[in-house]
Amino acid sequence: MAERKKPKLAVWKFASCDGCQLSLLDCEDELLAISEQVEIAYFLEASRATVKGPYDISLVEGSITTPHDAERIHQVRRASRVLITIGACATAGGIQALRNFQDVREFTSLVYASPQYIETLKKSTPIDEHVYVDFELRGCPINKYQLLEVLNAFLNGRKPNIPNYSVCVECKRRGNVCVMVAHGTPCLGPVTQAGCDALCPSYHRGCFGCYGPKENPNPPALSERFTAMGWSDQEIVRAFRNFNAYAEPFRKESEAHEAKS
Amino acid sequence: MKQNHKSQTIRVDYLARVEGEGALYIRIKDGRINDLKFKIFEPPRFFEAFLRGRHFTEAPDITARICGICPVAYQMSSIHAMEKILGIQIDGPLRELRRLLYCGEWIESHVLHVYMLHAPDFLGYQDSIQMARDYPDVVKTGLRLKKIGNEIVRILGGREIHPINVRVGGFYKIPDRKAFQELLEDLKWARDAAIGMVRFTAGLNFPDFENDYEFVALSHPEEYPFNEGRLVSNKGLDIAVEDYDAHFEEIHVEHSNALHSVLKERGAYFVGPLARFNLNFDHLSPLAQEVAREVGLVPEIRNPFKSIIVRSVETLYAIDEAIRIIESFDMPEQPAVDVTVRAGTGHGCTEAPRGILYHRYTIDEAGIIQTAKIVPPTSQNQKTIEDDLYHYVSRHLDLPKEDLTWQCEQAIRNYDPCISCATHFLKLEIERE
Amino acid sequence: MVIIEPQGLSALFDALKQKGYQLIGPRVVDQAIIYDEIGSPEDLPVGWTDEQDAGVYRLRKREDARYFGYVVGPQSWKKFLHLPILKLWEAQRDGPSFEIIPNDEPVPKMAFIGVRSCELQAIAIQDRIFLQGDFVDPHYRSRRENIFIVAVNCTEPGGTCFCASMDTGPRAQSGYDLAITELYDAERHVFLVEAGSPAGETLLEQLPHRPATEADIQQAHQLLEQAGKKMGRQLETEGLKDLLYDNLEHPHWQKIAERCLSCANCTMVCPTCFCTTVEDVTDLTGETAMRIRKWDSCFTSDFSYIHGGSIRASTYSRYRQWMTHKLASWHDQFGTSGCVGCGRCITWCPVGIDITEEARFIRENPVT
Amino acid sequence: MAAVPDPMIPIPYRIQTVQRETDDTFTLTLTAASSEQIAPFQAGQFNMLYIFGVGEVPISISGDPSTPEKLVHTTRAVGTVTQAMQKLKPGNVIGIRGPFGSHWPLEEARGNDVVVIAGGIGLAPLRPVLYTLVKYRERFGKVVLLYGSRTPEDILFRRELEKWRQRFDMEVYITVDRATGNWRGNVGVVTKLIPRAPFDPYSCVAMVCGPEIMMYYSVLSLRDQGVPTESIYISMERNMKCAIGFCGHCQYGPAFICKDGPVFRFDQVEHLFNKREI
Ligand SMILES: Cc1cc2nc3c(=O)[nH]c(=O)nc-3n(C[C@H](O)[C@H](O)[C@H](O)COP(=O)(O)OP(=O)(O)OC[C@H]3O[C@@H](n4cnc5c(N)ncnc54)[C@H](O)[C@@H]3O)c2cc1C
Ligand code: SF4
Ligand code: SF4
Ligand code: SF4
Repeated sequence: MAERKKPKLAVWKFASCDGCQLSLLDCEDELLAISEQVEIAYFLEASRATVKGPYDISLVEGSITTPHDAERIHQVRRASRVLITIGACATAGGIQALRNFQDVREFTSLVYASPQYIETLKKSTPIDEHVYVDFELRGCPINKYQLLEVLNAFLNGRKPNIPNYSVCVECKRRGNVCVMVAHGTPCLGPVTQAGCDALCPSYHRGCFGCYGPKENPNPPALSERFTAMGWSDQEIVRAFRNFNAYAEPFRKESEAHEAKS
Repeated sequence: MKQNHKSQTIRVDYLARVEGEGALYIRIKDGRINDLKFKIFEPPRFFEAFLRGRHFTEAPDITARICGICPVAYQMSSIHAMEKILGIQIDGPLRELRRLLYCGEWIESHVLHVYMLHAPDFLGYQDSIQMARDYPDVVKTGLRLKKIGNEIVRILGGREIHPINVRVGGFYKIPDRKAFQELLEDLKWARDAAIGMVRFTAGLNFPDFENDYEFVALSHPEEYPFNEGRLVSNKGLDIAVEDYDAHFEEIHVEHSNALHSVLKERGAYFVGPLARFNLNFDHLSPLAQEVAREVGLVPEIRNPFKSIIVRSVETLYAIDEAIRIIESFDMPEQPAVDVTVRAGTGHGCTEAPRGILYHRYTIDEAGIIQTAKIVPPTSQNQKTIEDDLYHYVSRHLDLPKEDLTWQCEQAIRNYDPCISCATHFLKLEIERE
Repeated sequence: MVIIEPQGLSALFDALKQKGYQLIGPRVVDQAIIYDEIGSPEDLPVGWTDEQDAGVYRLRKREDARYFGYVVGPQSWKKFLHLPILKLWEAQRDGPSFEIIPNDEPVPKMAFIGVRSCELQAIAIQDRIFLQGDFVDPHYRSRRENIFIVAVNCTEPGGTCFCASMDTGPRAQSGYDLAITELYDAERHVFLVEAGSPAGETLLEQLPHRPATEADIQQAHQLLEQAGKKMGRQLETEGLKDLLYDNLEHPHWQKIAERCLSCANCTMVCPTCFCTTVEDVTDLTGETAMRIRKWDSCFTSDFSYIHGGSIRASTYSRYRQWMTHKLASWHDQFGTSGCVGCGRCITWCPVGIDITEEARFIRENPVT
Repeated sequence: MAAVPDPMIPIPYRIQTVQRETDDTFTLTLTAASSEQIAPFQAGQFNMLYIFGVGEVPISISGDPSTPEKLVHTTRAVGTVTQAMQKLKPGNVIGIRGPFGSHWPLEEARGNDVVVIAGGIGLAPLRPVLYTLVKYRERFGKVVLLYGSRTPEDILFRRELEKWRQRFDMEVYITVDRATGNWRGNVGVVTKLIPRAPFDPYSCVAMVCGPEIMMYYSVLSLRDQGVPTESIYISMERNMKCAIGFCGHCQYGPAFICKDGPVFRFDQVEHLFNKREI
């Protein structure tokens, strides 16, 4: 086979905690190998050197929360051949999308002494509300092995093995005892997309939805069970209002219970 | 130089190799600094606002998301604050495990900073990957050390970033003793590697730059501080964490629009490794003390550039401490103590890798958070960083712009500022003449 | 048939270990009785039991000190024979070609302690799938050929059990090396043991034992008789296959879909469900490739994906596929039901959907 | 323990030629790259084709069953694996497992008229039938090929179709959904050709392959003409991971498409055919 040309990789940050891009630096065993396969052309968390675009692969972390960022994401899109969003902020608006359920001005004055200086949008929105996204990698934070898998798949021209089924599938493959059935601990696993290898149930706690809704989820049926297990509507609202609060199925579910409570 | 006679503007729009995004704006006129702003433009994320109305047990998971670099610190500060409210004191093996988790985060964060963010500055590389071409072994050692730190967090916390296993009262599950034991061998390698790390960083070239800072850190009678202690300084501060708000405030300073945390009536202060080291040297492990002395590092260090050596010493300490904890570790009987809700206000302050991280919460009798306040280390250092830059830049105005820019970046990186942490900085307005 | 004392179990375990078997049996982990590696009879869940109902499992202390006084655990023996994740093979690029390196990692010799009758039948069903068709799965075979089975007869069926309906229990009929009935009353605590294979026979000889009396055999017989009548659930199987085939468009499937999470738990825990997917994995350089087989489920969307979209996009169609497969089409495919009545899918469904209830509903309200 | 052959391990085959058929469809001719070979195949059977590091997909054999040492596959590039396959060049090696599945009823067709109805890429699995019909032409009654394609540019195997069309003992009708360029032939769905086709509905065998909806309407139309359901055969498609009945993906009611299909006599699957999401 012909020598593959080194693709150029860029990493962009919008409103986020940096955790997802840090996943790349957390690939201790693979980092140097990655840098042999791709040219890390723009990655401010790691390097002052920047190479001009266009970029073959752009990883975008963070959500859009300011007018300036709403502009900037279009520049990033234009400069990128493949744009992959990483993490709950970029794919669903992130924890900061909790503002979407409230009056953002009130939030601003709660936190800042001089709210007039704060330039912010009413909503924290995922990247795909602004530009076309080629692939979404979920998680809060993303799983570094899934990130490697996605990079790998793009480098090798195959489909990434990123399943969209429930956390339960991984939970069972891993041989966990179901915390919901055996311990009575409410768990979002059945409506949440796999990817973490059922981390929370493995540590005896209920899944709290880092990877967002699975395909074809059924939150109302799960909530009904939570209610039967003794959870209040407020508790259900909070359960669905975490890092993927603004993802449609979770948003609808929390709003339905908010209306009831 | 010619440049000195006209006005010049240096703007670094995106600061590289810091976590998060910040920018620097300097205006020079007639050879003097006319204006200097260290600007943070992480979009506001409103954590303190949306913590209101959440259950107290959720604070650790939510506040972790402030920063992907030091989530453990956020989790622990919030947990300590909540435990204060509930009147819980965690002792014995659970307390030890919390220290162990902290060791993991320090190792991982310090090593990341030293090898991947800061060392390239001293050696003149754009990044560690470039540096790896000439110093492959150094970078590989760094990666392996970092991995060991991450491994501790992963075993105990479930994953490296935003761990899921800590809770108010303890942990969800105590991992098998076997998992820790398996780490011991790696940790012993790491201890030697960290000694090398101290020697390596001590051998770098440091600018001759010192200041008379007020160093603030936690201080504990028996141990090097992670989770607990009183807030002390080299200039006489000695208060309980509960009194934080009485002594610290966030003010609006003239040349900048950022909120700077300052000591009331005293001004800027300095938190982080240098402060901890200067104030707690005696509680470092004997080995860490010995190696620090060997490279001529004894309190009081006032050159912020030397923080890279201090981070290495702290890494060595954290490894030593992790070994001690694992070797003397008893399985706790329960992963967590029982908690009963009661209303109240609580304060938590722990030593994030970058310095003290302060949380305060008020919760009602149902455990719902009424108010929250979070002051991360980066905002506490913000004024000091600006002051440093002011002094440092003044001395190097004759440097070509490109070099000066790099020097400034390096000076900022002394503080390993974590800008995602800056939960409440104002966006700066740029003044133009 | 012979009687052994509780100490005899230690002798049994030792003898098996001596023969190089790794012991797999019940033990209490994470508030459930799971099948896991064990060392000695002390590891068994002595004095523990489980309470099971739709969507609920609770570990409880027993009044007595029985070794096998529980029913079936969260997962079956499937996980040891038909691995949840298995590397099929690996390939190394060689210019325009590649070389395949088969996965022939050595498999352990395993002794399964405490296999229930329904589980024996489930193993027999998977044997048909993986060993008795046109093709043989060598991975399953090499594991299957290396197991020794110590069955335990069920004297206290659980809340979601219905093996009596499926004719798969409670007494172990075949497929074991040794079968144990635990006899426990105020006077004594012994095990009635029966060999089911020459290997079992030989092993039994080595254990301290005495011949069983007619009374012993009677006692066991009675216990099992009673057990058959105490099933937590029932499923009427008469004409079930045609009933389901005739009701593929029953409105009730939609009703189930409103409750079903399409989470796939039922398929993962089912001892007969065998579906898998294969993932292609490469290293960063693209020089090494692997094919990994993983348990899959008809409840996922990718399961029925063909270019353009999933065939079974709705939960309606996925649940229908699962249940008709278990109770109807399995007969056409493998000449047996796909359900052995172990009740796991009922217990471990997070929302407690009950296959026996759903079948009953359709039987009582057919549309045809 | 005698080692059993692992049915999941493919046999290496080397690409001899790559023939572009249309914009997105190509034909690979392969020969064994080692001493190992797959068994001879029958018309309608398929293989699993493995592309190194990318994946494995089921593809029908589109070559001549009488020269099985030359494996021919015609594939439309629609997704990950098939697109990667399209990029391969002569000399590249791919993995082959097979042949799998049921085949077209060429035995039953002896002495009868044969109607071959294909839509789009569905012509590929039927090409082995056409080769056989032509080769043993005297064994069959009338032979009719009805072929529908999206546009004239999407027509597969043009040269062969032309050759067959010129034969006096074969009827070939082609239609397109959408005429482009200077197309002067039929426009419309392939089922519209059925009533016009010259064959004896009472003694014929119909073999239909194409999208499910096209097969469905073809069956209706054939039956309208009087063709008994038992004389109609279709070829089905479902997701497939193993092709040996282990993975469960290709179930279609009680059938496994990989072993009971892909070719079915229509009455075997009729009860499922118009059910939603089976
Ligand atoms: C028995 C049989 C014979 C076939 N013969 C041919 C043929 O001769 N020529 C041809 O072009 N195509 C044929 N197909 C369809 C071909 O298998 C799919 O187009 C191919 O699998 C798409 O794979 P992909 O990775 O490129 O597409 P993607 O859309 O990326 O699909 C992802 C995966 O889904 C599965 N999948 C997707 N579509 C299908 C499908 N239609 N059938 C089965 N699995 C699918 C595969 O596992 C595939 O790898 C046949 C299918 C079957 C079942
Ligand atoms: S613990 Fe949660 S994720 Fe695991 S099987 Fe149960 S419900 Fe699903
Ligand atoms: S279908 Fe349910 S009851 Fe039947 S064998 Fe499977 S898990 Fe057990
Ligand atoms: S029946 Fe229950 S276990 Fe099965 S997929 Fe539906 S909700 Fe999950």
